[in-house]
Amino acid sequence: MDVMPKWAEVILVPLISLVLAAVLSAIVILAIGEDPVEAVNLMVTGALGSTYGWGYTLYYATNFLFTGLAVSVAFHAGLFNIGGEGQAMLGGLGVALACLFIPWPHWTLALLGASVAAALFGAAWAAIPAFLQAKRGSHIVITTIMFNFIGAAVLNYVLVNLMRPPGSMDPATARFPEVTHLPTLHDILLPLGISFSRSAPANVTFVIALLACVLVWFLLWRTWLGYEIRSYGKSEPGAKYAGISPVVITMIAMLISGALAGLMAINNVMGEAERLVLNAVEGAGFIGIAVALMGRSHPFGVLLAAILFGFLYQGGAELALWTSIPRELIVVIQALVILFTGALDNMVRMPLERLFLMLRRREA
Amino acid sequence: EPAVIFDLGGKFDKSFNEAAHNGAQRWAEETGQTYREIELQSEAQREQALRRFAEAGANPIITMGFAMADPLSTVAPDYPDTKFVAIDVTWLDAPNVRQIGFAEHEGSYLVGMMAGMASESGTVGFIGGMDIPLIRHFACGYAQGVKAVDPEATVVANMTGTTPAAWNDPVKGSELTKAQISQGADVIYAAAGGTGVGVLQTAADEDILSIGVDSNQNHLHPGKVLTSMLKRVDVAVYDALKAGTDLETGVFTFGLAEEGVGYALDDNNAPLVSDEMKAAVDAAREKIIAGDLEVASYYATDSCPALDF
Amino acid sequence: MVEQAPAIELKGISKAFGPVQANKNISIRVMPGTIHGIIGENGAGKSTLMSILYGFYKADAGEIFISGKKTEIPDSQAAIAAGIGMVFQHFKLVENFTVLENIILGAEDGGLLTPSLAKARKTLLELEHEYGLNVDPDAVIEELGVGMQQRVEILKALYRQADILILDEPTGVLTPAEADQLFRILDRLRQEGKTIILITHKLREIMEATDTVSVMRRGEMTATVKTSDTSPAELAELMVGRKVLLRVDKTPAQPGDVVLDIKGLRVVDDKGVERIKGIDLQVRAGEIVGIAGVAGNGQSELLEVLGGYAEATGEIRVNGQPLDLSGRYADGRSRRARGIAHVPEDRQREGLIMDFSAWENTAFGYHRDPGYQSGVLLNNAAIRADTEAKMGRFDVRPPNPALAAKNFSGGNQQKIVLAREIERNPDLLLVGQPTRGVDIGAIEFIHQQIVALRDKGKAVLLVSVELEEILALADRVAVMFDGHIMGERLSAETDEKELGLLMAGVSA
Amino acid sequence: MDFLTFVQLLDSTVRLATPLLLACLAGLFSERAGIFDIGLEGKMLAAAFFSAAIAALSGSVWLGLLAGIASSMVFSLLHGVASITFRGNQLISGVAINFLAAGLTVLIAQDWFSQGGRTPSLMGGARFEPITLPFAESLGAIPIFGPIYRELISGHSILVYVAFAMVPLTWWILFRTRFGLRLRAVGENPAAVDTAGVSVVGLRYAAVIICGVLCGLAGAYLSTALQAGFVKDMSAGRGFIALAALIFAKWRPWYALYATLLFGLFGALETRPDVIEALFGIRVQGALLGALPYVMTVIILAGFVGKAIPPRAGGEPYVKER
Ligand SMILES: Nc1ncnc2c1ncn2[C@@H]1O[C@H](COP(=O)(O)OP(=O)(O)OP(=O)(O)O)[C@@H](O)[C@H]1O
Ligand SMILES: Nc1ncnc2c1ncn2[C@@H]1O[C@H](COP(=O)(O)OP(=O)(O)OP(=O)(O)O)[C@@H](O)[C@H]1O
Ligand SMILES: [Mg+2]
Ligand SMILES: [Mg+2]
Repeated sequence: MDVMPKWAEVILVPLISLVLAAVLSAIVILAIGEDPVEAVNLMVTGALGSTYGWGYTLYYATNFLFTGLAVSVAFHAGLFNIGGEGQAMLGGLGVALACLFIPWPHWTLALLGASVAAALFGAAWAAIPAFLQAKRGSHIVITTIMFNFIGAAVLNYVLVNLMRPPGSMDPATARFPEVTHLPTLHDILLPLGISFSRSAPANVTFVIALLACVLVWFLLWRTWLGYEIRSYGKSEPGAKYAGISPVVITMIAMLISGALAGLMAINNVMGEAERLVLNAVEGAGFIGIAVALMGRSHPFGVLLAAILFGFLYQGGAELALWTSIPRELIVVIQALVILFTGALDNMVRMPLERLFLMLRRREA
Repeated sequence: EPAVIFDLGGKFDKSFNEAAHNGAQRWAEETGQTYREIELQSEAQREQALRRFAEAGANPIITMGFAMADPLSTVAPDYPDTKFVAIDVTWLDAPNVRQIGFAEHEGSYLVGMMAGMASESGTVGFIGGMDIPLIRHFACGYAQGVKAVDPEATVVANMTGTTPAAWNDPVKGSELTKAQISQGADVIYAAAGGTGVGVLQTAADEDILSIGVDSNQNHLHPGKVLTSMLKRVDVAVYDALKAGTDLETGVFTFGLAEEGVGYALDDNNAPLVSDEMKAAVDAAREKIIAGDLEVASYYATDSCPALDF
Repeated sequence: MVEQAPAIELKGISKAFGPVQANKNISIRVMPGTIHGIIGENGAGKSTLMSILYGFYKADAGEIFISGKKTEIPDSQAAIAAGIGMVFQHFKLVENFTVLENIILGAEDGGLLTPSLAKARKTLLELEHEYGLNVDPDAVIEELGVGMQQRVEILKALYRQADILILDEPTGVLTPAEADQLFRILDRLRQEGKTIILITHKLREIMEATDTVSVMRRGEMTATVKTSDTSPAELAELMVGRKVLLRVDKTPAQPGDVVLDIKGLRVVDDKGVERIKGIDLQVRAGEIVGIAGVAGNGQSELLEVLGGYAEATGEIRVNGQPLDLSGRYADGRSRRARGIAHVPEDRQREGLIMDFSAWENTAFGYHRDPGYQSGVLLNNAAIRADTEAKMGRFDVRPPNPALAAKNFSGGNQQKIVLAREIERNPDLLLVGQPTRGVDIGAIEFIHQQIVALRDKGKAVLLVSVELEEILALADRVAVMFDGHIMGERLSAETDEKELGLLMAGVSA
Repeated sequence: MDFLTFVQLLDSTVRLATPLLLACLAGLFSERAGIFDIGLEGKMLAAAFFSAAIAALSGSVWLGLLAGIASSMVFSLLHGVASITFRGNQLISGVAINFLAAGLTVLIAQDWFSQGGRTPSLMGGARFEPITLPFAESLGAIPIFGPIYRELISGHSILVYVAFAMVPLTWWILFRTRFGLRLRAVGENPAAVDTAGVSVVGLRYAAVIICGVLCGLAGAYLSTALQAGFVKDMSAGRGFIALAALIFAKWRPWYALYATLLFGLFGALETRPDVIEALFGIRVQGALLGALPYVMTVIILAGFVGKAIPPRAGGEPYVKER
């Protein structure tokens, strides 16, 4: 029997970890001479108090959903993909190429085409580390880290030397044509009689991200491929016994993972910036790790965690807007959330397990 | 209440954003008024900050850096009654935006001349931060200035890197400085953000001359910094704040004529700048202002007549 | 005569691993200069108890007395100081260190290695000489065979001047000859006054080597008796708590056509070592062929090749058709399609995904069969229904398809695997260690199922390290040693002694 | 390329390799004991900040060094608590530490100095000065050896010599002392160490602490020897390069020296595109050169240049009771 009931494992542990991270964050805020209560207040109203705040929270959440799902799928195959950053970067390149060089007749088709391009580029950037892991046993954690750096160099080269419009100062591509612009949540919800902030960047990609959540869930728990991925992740000898090819599953899982990370680009590159800038990913690949961890690699958990981190990002932005708290505070809070929900979760789990064991003994 | 939006480097970047910060501070101290500010931390925040400030009634809203052009082009039309100031942007079609560009190549040209004259070896250096067109623009003006006083001179130009880390790698800055020294450079111009700190430090340690950028950095190593290429963002910001809602919109390019760019001369570097040097530079300045001399811009052709990238 | 203080006395030891109570209030006394046996089924708690004595685990309750003195043993350091040495069931050696380095690890003299190593080399030579435990001090562990590795473990304990030596299932990996040698050494040690605790499953060893014996069942100590006062049958009964049948009921085999035909099979592992060095073997319909041998002589590799997850050269035909040995179709799925079912040696590592539910495990390996899959989807409902039926037929308890595999006991886990494989009605069933870690009641059931499959005219290839099991179940026995088949015997016409010689590489 | 340029290139190599070497050896101790550490970057950054900050405040670089080492050790211990005591995921702990250091250094710097996440510039006794070895000038005239001695061997800060001395010392500790034997054993098979009566937890904490000390030296070198002060994010990915070098070095001290020197050389060459042009006759893009260590690491990992086998128990928490 498992020591803890499932709800405790899935809800209680992350929740307590979060509270711990929040307490420590509050101490940090106090230490730099600011008021934590005021800060929380600002963050909550700023991120959740208006459709405008939600629009940003969901925009960021969409990014994290994709990278979180990417990390999760790899996790289920027992692979730790730290390369979401690089894969999303390359996904952006895919989106830019698709939007700039193909004359799309309508945004829906553009979205489709750009998604395919983003997924392909992201997957391609994951393919080499995957291949090296599958065929040569190179540690995927290290190779994906390396590919993040290599990706940054490639992107810089491409943007500065190849794709920058002549005479432009910005190391960025030209703006994508009007037809490729994606409808925002405002545009989508208006026909339904819901008035959503016109200026927030959350767009139709959020819906796609939700769809991706469902698809990933479906893939993992309803298809034989997902079954094979999960089997391989739990036990490589078992997978071999069952006739599941480690090489094939490693490749497929990483390609799906890379494609998901790459898909993030339709949100930030196509949906928000409408052009490709140099640092478009901004650490979302790394946040994806935390999101996957907190969400226990389950698409639904990932959704909740992504929204939490979206809230942190947007709330943090509001903090920076209305107070003199340095923006690095948000980095610290993120770090604490990752630390407590990811690395130190046993600190919470161990005493809880003991508690449940005691309760159970008493019952018995 | 006006507002200032600092770019990703943050308001204490010792150069571009810090100049704006200084201008705004000066205004606040002189008038006793306050302003709102934000240091951006992500790309998506650009538009967000603009809208938030505009909606909160901030006027004027001052933005820093060319990367704000794109969000401004979509936000400004939504708030026709708000005035915006866009530093380093000159190409928007928006009636309520005051667009201010600086002729960095002209300022760089002047300090390039000074470098060329101060150099004894005939080799001078340029160290840029991240390899982006803006920095090449600086380098290009500089190289032209050097060649103007010494056509035989060699300009060694290096970029620190290709990721944003290139703005914050003083160690690499130092190493580049030493490398350029070993190639004979005895005056080095740094346009590299935090990396430049390492350049100026090492130049001082190795007893050669350096040239600062954006703000006046002469004081960092008195007697070791030949001059600084000033980009008077502080003045632009100060003027904008002072004008308040009466701000005049349109496109303005601040070159030498408008004293938007220039070179720094103060007690710290006075002994280094000979009268002859000063005379030559000032003469060139007059010529440029008068239109008799044109400094080629990297942007015009994406290439530089005096330097290969 | 004054009664001598026991060398070891444990009082009221209890230990729980989370919800599993591995030891319940155990007390035991071991007199100095004796060999004390401990038997019990897998999971009875033997290793746990000894690990507590050795300070590896901490007891939840209870006291330890060494030579009459109450001793706290919070860690292995304390145990070593109290003169206790232990050879674990799974060796605790650093694989890429040399023998000498492993021996001095934790028992170095001073902070520098060179003098420690020099001194250890000398002492080691003396010890080797004294007990006939020859090993090359400079050999790297991973290059030694298991028998040698065990010697290193024993030398490690002796080097620390242990007076009390605990051996946890030491003969599981040894040939009968190596085991005999081990027992001679243990006897020497006993004569020198050392106290030895010997854990084993083999009643024969208990009867031959020990002075007293304790029996454990489900975490409890059920009895301690003088060996001379008991019998194997009584011990077996004490172990399981009821009378047991030590033989399998079966009719003579009716071998038919050749189902499995192996010719010149060679297997090289990924380190480049040849594990199977050209073997020929046939299994006919309606017969059980047993492969006997000490673990690590190529049996596992044989099963892996047949199961489709190790590459090989040579030729294997099933029902006359060749199997793909290294190409595109050398995988488990293709093998299953050819009517080969496989009960792997290690059910927890290979046969099951421990975190998956019983129903997910029932599809394991067959998840892309038409019955379980449609298009890209798994047909979960069908699998669940099928699982429920199988659990009923194989008496899996609790019969709950949603329960995770790890939450079933070992015997029931094995039944889940067997149900999955046997109910496919394969032409050829591969079975590895079918009853390892399974209680005697379940053993009977499992043996019956295997025999029943044979009686339906199917071929069965059985690999087991338990000679008794092979002799009881197989119709024909092939003995593997060092990648070769040393000989084949009809089980009715051979005995443990003859097979033991073959297992040691002595051809008749 | 003339000889002096060559020597200068090597000189630059040495300077650039030093922080990599220290961090690489730090990682070596940790990973040899079975604790993977992708938080080298963060620890180096924290140490860079605290050493510069305390040096700036106290005027003493030695106090700064101590503070840097102490801060790096605090992060190390955090990693230890997460991965040893609470058996957390070592990679995630490392990721968290990198974020934490990146945020905290700037936050604290801003709070203390209000200079936008920088420390004030260090002067005089607040920074490590290059040491001129005896006779550097007089021997400099001797051909070949002279310039090598004067330019390459002499004239570095004390920490450079410490770093290079750490290589044989590390080798000696690992392969010639009891502590080293146990440390290596605990990274290969902690159960063997445990049953031999040695504390696994103790050894691993010791390793993690040594890792902290060495990362502390690396960070202090960045901000108080190579530079005269801290600027945000000044470690600039060096922790990751050190990690790459560690794999390249197959977790061995002497190889670590060669690997970091090689990566240092790449860095030095990056500052001298003219040399590359002279040597190979082609202009190599700076961007591509900068990515070279990463590409090299991938190639190594791919096993084309010998296989790197990490310590067997690496990355796995030691769990006795499931
Ligand atoms: N480290 C552990 N963590 C959790 N449970 C354990 C651990 N070790 C043993 N157990 C459980 O404790 C019980 C007793 O195990 P133990 O290893 O002592 O049995 P054993 O009698 O030695 O069996 P075997 O004959 O298989 O060696 C089993 O149910 C086992 O699953
Ligand atoms: N690691 C474990 N985690 C959770 N529960 C366990 C674990 N090991 C055993 N159990 C539970 O403890 C019970 C006893 O397990 P154990 O393996 O000791 O059974 P057993 O008496 O050996 O039975 P069998 O002969 O069928 O193997 C099982 O029913 C199982 O539910
Ligand atoms: Mg046992
Ligand atoms: Mg059992």
